[in-house]
Amino acid sequence: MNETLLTILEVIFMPVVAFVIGLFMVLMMRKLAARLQRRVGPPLMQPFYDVIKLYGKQTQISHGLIHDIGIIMAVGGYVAAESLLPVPGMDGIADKGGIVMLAYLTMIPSLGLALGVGQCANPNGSIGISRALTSMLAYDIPYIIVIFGVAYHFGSTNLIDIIDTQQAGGVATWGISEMPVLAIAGLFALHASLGKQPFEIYIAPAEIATGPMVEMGGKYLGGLFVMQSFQLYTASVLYVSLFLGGGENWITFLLKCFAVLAIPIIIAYLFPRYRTEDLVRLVWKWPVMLALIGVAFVMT
Amino acid sequence: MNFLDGLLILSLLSVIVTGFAQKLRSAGWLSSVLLGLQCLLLMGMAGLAYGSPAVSSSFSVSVLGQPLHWQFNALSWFFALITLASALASSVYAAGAWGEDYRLQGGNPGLLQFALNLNVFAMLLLLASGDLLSLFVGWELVSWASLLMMVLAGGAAGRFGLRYIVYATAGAMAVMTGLVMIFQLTGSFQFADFAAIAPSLSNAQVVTFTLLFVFGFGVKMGLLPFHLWQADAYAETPGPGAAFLGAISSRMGLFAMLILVIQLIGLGRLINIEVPYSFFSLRDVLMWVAAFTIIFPTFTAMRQNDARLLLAWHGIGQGGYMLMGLLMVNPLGSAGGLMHVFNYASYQAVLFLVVTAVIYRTRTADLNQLGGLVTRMPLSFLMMLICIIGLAGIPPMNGFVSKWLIYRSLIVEGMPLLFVASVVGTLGTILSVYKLIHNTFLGQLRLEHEQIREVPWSMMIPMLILSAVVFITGFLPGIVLDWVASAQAALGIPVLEHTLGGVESPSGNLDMIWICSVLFGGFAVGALVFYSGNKSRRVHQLDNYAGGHFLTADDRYHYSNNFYAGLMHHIGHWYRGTFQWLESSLGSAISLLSAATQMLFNSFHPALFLLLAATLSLLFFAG
Amino acid sequence: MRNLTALLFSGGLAFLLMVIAWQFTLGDAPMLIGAAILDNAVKEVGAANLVTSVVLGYRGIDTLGEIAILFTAATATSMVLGSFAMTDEASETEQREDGSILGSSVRLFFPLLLTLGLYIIVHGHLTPGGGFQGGVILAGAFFLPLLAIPGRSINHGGIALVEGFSGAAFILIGLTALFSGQAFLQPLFEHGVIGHLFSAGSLPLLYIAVGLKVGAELSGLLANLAGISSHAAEAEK
Amino acid sequence: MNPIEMNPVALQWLLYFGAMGLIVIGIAGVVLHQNIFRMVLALAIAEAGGNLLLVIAGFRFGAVAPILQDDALQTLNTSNMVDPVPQAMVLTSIVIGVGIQALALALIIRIHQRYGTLNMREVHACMMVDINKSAAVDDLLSAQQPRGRRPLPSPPESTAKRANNE
Amino acid sequence: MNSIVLNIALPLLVAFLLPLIHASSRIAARITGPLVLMVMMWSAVIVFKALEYPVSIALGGFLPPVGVSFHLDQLALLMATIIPLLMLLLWPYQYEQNLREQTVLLLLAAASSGLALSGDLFNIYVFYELISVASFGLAAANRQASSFAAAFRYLLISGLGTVLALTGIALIYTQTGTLNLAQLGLLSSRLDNPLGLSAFALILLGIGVKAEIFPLNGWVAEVYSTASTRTSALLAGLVSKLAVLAIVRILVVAYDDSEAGLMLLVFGVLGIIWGEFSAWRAQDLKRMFAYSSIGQLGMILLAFSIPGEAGMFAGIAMMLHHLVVKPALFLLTEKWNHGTDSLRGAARLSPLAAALFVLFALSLIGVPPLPGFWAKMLLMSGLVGMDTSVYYIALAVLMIATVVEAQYLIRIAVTLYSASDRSSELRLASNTGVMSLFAVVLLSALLTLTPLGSKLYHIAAESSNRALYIRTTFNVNPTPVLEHKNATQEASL
Repeated sequence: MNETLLTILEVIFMPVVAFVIGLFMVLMMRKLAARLQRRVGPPLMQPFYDVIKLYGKQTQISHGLIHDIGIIMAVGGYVAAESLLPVPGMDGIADKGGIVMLAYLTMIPSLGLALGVGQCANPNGSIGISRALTSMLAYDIPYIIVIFGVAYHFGSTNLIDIIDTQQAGGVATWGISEMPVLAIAGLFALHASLGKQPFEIYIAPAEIATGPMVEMGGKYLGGLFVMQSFQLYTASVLYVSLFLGGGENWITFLLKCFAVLAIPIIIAYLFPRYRTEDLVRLVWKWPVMLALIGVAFVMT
Repeated sequence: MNFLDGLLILSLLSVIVTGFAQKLRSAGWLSSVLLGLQCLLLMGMAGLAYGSPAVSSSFSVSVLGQPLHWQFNALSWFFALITLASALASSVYAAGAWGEDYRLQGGNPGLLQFALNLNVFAMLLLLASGDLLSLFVGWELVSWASLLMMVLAGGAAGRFGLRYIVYATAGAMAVMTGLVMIFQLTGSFQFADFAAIAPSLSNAQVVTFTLLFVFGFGVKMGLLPFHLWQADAYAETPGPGAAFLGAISSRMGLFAMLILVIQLIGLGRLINIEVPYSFFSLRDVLMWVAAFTIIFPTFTAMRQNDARLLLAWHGIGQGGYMLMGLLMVNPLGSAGGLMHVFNYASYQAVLFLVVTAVIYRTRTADLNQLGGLVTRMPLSFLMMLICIIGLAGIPPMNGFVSKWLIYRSLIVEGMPLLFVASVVGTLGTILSVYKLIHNTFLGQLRLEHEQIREVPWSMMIPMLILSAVVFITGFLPGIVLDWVASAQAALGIPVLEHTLGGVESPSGNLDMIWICSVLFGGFAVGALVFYSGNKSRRVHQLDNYAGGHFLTADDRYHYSNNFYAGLMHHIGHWYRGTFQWLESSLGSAISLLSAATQMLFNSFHPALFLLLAATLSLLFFAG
Repeated sequence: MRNLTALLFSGGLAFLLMVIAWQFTLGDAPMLIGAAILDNAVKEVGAANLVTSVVLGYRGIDTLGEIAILFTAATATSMVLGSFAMTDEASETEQREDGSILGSSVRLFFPLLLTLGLYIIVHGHLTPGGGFQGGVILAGAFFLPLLAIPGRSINHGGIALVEGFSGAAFILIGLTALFSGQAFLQPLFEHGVIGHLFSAGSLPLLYIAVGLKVGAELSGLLANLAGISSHAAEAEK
Repeated sequence: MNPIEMNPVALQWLLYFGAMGLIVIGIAGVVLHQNIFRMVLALAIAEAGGNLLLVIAGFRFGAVAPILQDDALQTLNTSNMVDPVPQAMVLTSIVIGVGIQALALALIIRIHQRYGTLNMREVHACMMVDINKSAAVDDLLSAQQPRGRRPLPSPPESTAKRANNE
Repeated sequence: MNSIVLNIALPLLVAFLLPLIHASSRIAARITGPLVLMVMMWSAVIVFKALEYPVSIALGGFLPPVGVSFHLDQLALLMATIIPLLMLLLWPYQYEQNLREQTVLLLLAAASSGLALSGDLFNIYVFYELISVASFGLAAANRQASSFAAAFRYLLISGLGTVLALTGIALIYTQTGTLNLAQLGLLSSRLDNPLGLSAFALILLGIGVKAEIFPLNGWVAEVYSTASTRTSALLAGLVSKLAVLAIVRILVVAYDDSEAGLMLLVFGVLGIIWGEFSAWRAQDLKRMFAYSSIGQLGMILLAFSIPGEAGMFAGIAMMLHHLVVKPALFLLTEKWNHGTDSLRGAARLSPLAAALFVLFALSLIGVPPLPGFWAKMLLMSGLVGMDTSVYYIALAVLMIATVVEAQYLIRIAVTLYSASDRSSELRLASNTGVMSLFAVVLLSALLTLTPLGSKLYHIAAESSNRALYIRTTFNVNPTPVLEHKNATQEASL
C-alpha cells in the first residue's frame, strides 16, 4: 500500500518536473535560434511569462466543447505520458506500460489537438491536421523500428529495465555505443517528430496560416505551448533513456537531455521546410533504411 | 437437454418464428427478445469460459454412416458470445425507430430480422460443430445466410452479393476438397481421428491441407488476395445487418481456420516446413499474407469517400491482426489475436451503427456531404470517438490491449518487418479514422443539417452499451483475457498468464488500470489547467479566421475531399488497383472462355465435332 | 478451312478404321452364339430359315423394337407433316391420271405385287425373305397407284387399323406365351414338320403380323410424304 | 468372278475396306456437304457401311446361307452355314435406318417449306434467329460483329427475306 | 419376375392401338396413357419389392448367351420405376390435339424401360434407337420452324452416332462372336486390346449423343430451346441418364479394369468445362439450363469413370439428383422463357416458383444439407480416393465448374428477387404444380438421407459387381446380394 502511495506521489510530481524542464527546453530552443540568427534571445523566465500571459488573456474564443476538450486531451495526454518516463529517483508507473505503450500514449495529445482543430471548422486547420497526421505516418515508421530494435536488444519493453541494463554496464553498454546506427535513425525520427524545420509542414505559416493553431488564441494557444514543452521533454528523455543510459543523477540526466535536443534544434534553424511528399519520401528512405540496418545488426 | 441443446433449438425456433412473423410490426422486438433469451442460455454455459469441460449436445445426426454432432467449448463460447451480443445489439437497433424508417423507405425490417436470426443460427451451428462434416455444413450455412443478408437491399447489393458468393463457393470447394482428402486418409470426419494422424502427415500433405483451408476459410475472412468482395458487400447491407456482418461474420473464417490449421494440423508443422529457395517457413508465408491483409485494405480504406466502405475496408485489415496474432506460437500473440476478435467486434458494430445513425438522419454516408454534426448528434459523436480510438488501437480503449499483445509477441519473437507492417497498418488506421470522424462530425455544419437531432433512444441504447464494453474492457482487459485464456486452453495452445489489468511478464508489463487512471488523471489536470484560465466566449462556427473574408453559411469550406492530398501526392500512384485488375482479368478470361465454348455450340454444322471426336478417340486407343 | 479440317479428319478416321480392319482376318470370326444357334435352332424353333428363327425366335424382342421404331418413325413423320389421318384434307385435291398406260399397268401390277408380297411373308420361315421383305413389297403395291395418280387419297383409316392390329397381334402372341407360363415372345404351338408351310409354331403368325405392320407403316410413310409433296405442288400453283 | 474363289486377302481388302470406306465416305459426306438432303443421303451411305461391316462379321469361307433347303432340309446339316445372327441384326438395322431416313425426309420437307432453303448454314442462321427471337434476347452474333468501319457481311438471303416479311 | 416385360409390352401395345382407341372414344384415349404408365409403375414396384437378388430373365425362353436376356437388378428396376413416374409427371394432360405425342411418349416409356433392363448389346442398341426416334419426334412436336430445324440437326448427329455405335457393335461381334453382356464379360480379355477399346469408343460416341457427351452435344441447346418444356425436361432428365446408364453397363460388365474408364473421364471433364462455361454466358433460362445439363452430365460421367463401388455410388447419386432437379428447372422455363434480364422482379409475382428455383439451384450447386451436396461430396470423395494426378485435375475442374455454376444460378436468383421497374409483368408468373412435387421429392430425399444412402450404396455395390452380373445371367447359383457384399458393412461415403 505504501508503494502504491509512493507511486501516486511520483505520478503527481513527475509531470510538474517535466513541465519545468520542458519550459527550459523551449527557452534553450529559442536561445539557440537567436544565437544562430545573431540575436540575443529571450530572457530566462520568458516561457513562464508566455504561459501566464496566454492563460490570462481576456479574449478567449471557443468554437464549442470539442474545441476545449481537444486542448484538455492534448495537455492531459502528455501529463499522463510523463509518468511513464523514468527520471532519476522516480520511476512512476513506467513498469506498468513500457515503450510501446508510451509510443501510443503520445498519440493521444495529437488526436486531441486534431479533434479540437477539426471542431473549429477552419480549412487551414484541417489541412494542417492532415499534414500533421501524414508526417506522423512518416516519422513513426523509423521510430517504431528503432523501438523494436532497442526492445529486442534489451529483451524488454520496460524502460526501467532498459535503463538499468545500460547503467549497470557503463558507457560501453549504452544503446548509442551498441546500436550506433539505430541511434542515428532514432535521432532522425526524434527530429521529425518535433515538427521543427525542415519538417514543420503542418505549421507552414505562409501557406496555411500556422495550420492547427489558426483558431487558437489565449489559453488554447497556452495549452498548445505547454504541450510543446512536454513534447520536447518527452522526446529527449525517451531518447536519453533508450540510447544514453538514462540519468544516473539529475545533472547528467539534464545534460544529456539538453544535448540531445540541441542537435535537431540546430539543424532545424539551418534548413528550410520540405513539402509534404518530400518529407514522407525523405523519412521513409534514409531513417527507415538506417533503422532496418540497425535492427539487422541488433538481431544478428 | 442441456444448455447447448436449448440454445440451438431456440435459435432454430427463432429463425422459424421470425420467418413467419416477417409482416408483423413487432417482429423486431420479438426477434430481440428471442436473441436475448439465447444470450441468457449462452450465459448459462458461462462456466465454459472459466474452465468447465466442453458441453456436448444430446442429439446427433447420422448421414450416410457419418455421425454429425455438436459441442461447445470455451472457444465456441467465446465466439458465440460475440455473435449473440452483436446480433442482439443489431436487432434492438433495428427493432425501434430505425426499423420504422426502413419500412418507410421500402425495406422489410422483418426480413432483416429473419436474416439476422438465420445468420445467428448458422453461426451457432458452425461454432458448435463437433466434427468436420458438421463444420462444413455450418460453414456453408453461414456463407449462404450472409448472402441473404447482403442482398436484402437490392440494386447494387445484388451484384456485390453475387460477387461474394462466387468467392465463397470457390472457398467452399477448397474446404470440401480438403475435408474429402482427410476423409480418404482417416475414414471418418472426426476431429480426433484427424488429429491422431496429423503428426504422421507428409510435408506435402500438410502444405496441401494448409493451403486448401487457408484459401477456403480465408476467402470469408477477406485475406489477401481474396478480399475484394467484402467491403462492397458489407457496405451495401442495411445498417444493422452491416454492423452484425462486419462485427462477426468474417471471423467465422478465422474460427474454422483456428480449428483446422492451428488446432488440428498445428503450428509446429507449419514452422518446420521450409518454402524452397527462400528462408521462409510456411508459417512465415501465412504471416506475411496476414501482414499484407493489414496494410493494403487499411490504406484502401483511407481513400474511401463513403463511411460504410471505409469501415468495411478496415474490417478486412483488422482481420489480418487476428490471423497474425494467432499464427504466433507464444501465448501473447494468440491471446492478442483472440482478444482482437472480441474487441474488434465491439467497436466495429458501434461504428457501423453510428454511421447508420448518421444515415438515418442525413440520408447519406458520403464523407464529402457531411460535416459538423457534433453539435447536433453529440452522443453519437462520443461513441464514434470511443470506437475509433479502439479501432486505431490507441489507449485507453480495448483495441489497444489486443494490439499491444500482438506487438509484444512480435518483438519477443523477433520479427521486425512484420512488426513494422502491423504498426504501419495502425498508423494508416489512425489517419483514416480521423478522416472519418472529421468529415462526419467536425468542421462546417451544412445548412440542410441545421435541424438534425440526436437519434432516438432505441438506436442509442445498443450503441451506448457496446461502447461501454469498448471502454470497460479497455480499462479491465482481464475480463476478456479470462475468456481468451480458456479459449487458448481449449485450442490446446499455450495459455497466457494475465491479471485483471493486463499482463505481467519479465520482459515488460501492461497494467491498463494504472494507465487509464493516470490518463484520466492527466485529463483532469489538463481540464483544471484549462478551466483555470479566463472564461472563454462561445462564438458561431463561422466566426473564424478566414483570411480577411467574411464567411456565410453558403460558403462550403469544409476540408474533406481528398483529405490526405499531400500523402496521396506521394503514395497515390502506388494504388494500382492490382487486385481489381486481377479480378476483372479473371472475369474477362472466363467471359472469353465461355464465349469460345459457346462458339462450339453455335457452329452451324452439328456433326463436324463428332468426326473429330471419333478420330481422336480412335487415335487414343487404336493409334 | 472447315472443309480442309473435315477432309483431314476423315482421312484420319479412314486410316484408323483401316488399321482396325487390318487386324481382322476374314471369315475367321468366333461364332459363339452363331454356332449354338446353328446347332440348336432346328430342334428349338423348327424353322427352315435359320435367320427367321433368329429374327423371330432368339431375338424376337429386337424385332418388336424394330417394328416399334418403324411405327414411331411413321407417327413422328405424320406429326411433322401434319394430321392427314385426322382430317381428310387430301381428298379435296383433284384426282387425275397421268396417262392411261401408267394407270393400266398399275392396275395390272397391283394384284401381282400384293400376291408376291403375301407369298414372301407367309413363306418367311422357309425361304429367304419374310415379313420385312414382303411388307415392303406390299407397301410398294399400295404406293404404285399414288405414283400413277397423284392426288389420289389413300385410306388412312384402314392403314391405321392394319398397323394397330398387326402390331398388337405381335405383342399379344408374345403375351399369350407369357400368360401361359412361358417367357415373353416364346414360340408357341408344335414345331410341325420342318420345311412345311405350317411348321415352326407361331413364327409364321408373327411374320404375318410383322409383314402387315411393315407394309402398313411404309405405306403410311410414303403416302404422307407423297401427300405433302403433292400438297406443296398444289400450293405452288 | 465368284467372290468365294477370290484370293482371301484381296477379298478381305475389298470387304472390310469397302465397309470402312463407306462409313468414312458417309461421315465425310455429312460433314462436307451443306445441302441437308445430301447430308441425309450421306447418312444412308454411312449406314450401309455399318451394315456391311455387320454382315461381314458372320462371313465364313465356303459356307452357305443359313437356310435349310433341298438336301440340307433332309439332313439338317447346319455345319457349313454362315452365322445367322449378324444377318438378323442387319435386317433390324436396315429397317431402323429406313425409319430414320423417312423422318429425316419429312423434316427436310418442312424445313424447306418454312425456311425456303436446304443449305445447312442458312437453316442454322434462320433457326438461331428464331430461337433468339422467341427468347427475346439479342442475337448472339451481334456481339461478335466487328466494331470498326468494316462493312458487315450481309446476312443469308433467306434471313433477310424473313425479316422483311415480318 | 417375368412380368417385368409388361413394362415394355404394354406401352407398345397401347401405343399401337392408341389411334384406334382414339377413333372409338376420345376420353378413353386420354386416360389410357396415364393408366398404362401407372400399371408400369405398379409392375416395376412389385418386382422391385420381390427382388432379393439380381435375376436374369430370358426372352423367348432361350437361355441367355444365345437369346436376349433382361438383367433385373435393383438399379435397373429403380430406373424402371422412375421412368413411368417421371413420365406421369411430365405427361401432356392439358393439351387436346396431342394424340401422336402421347403415342410417342408411350413408345419412349417402353424403350426407356427396355434400355434400363436389357442385358444384350444389340438389344440395347435397338432400344436406344427407339428412344432416339421417339425423341426426334418429340423435339419436332412443337411444329415451329425452328423446332423442325433443331430436330433435324439432332437427327443428323444422332444418325451418325448410330452408325458409329453399329460399327462398334460389329467390331465387338467380330472379336468375340457374342452380344450378350455377361458373355462379353467372360470374354473381356479379348476386348482389353486396342480393337476392343476402339469398339468401346465408338459405342460411347454413338450412345453419347443422347448422353450429351461433350463434342456431340451441339443439339442440346437448340433442341431444348425449341422443344416444349416437358420434352426438354424429359430429354435432359431421363433420356440422357438412360444413355449414360447403358454406357456404364457396358463399361462395367465388359470392360472391367481397363482404360476405357479414362475415356469417360476425359469426356466428362471436357463436358463439365464446356457446359458450365457456356451456361455462364447464356442469356435465357432455357439455354442456360441446357448448357448446365451438359455440365452436369459431364459430372455424372466423371463419377462413373471412377472404378468400383465408389464411382458407381457417386454416379447413381448424382444421376438421381440431376434427374429430379433438372426437369423441375426446365418446367420453370415454360413461362420464364425470355431473356434473363426480363426476369427482374419475377419473385414478387410468383414467389413460390422463385423459392423453388432457389431451392433447386442451391441443391444443384451443392449446398449442404441439400441432397446435391451429398452427391457432390460422394463424387469428390471418389475422385480424391483415386489419388492419381488425372483425377486431381478432374477435381480441380469440378471445383472451378461449381464456382461458375454458382455464379450463373445465383445471378438468376438475384435477378428474380431484385426490384422491378416494368409494368408488363403478368407473364412472369410461373406455374408451380409439378415443380412443387419435384421439390417435395428433393426434400423428402433430404429427410431420408441415411436410409436412402444405404439403399443406393447397396444398389451401387450390386451393379458394380461384375462377377455377380455374369453369375446372374448364366443363372449359376443365384445368391442373395447381401451374401456377396459384406452385409455388416454400412453404406458410407
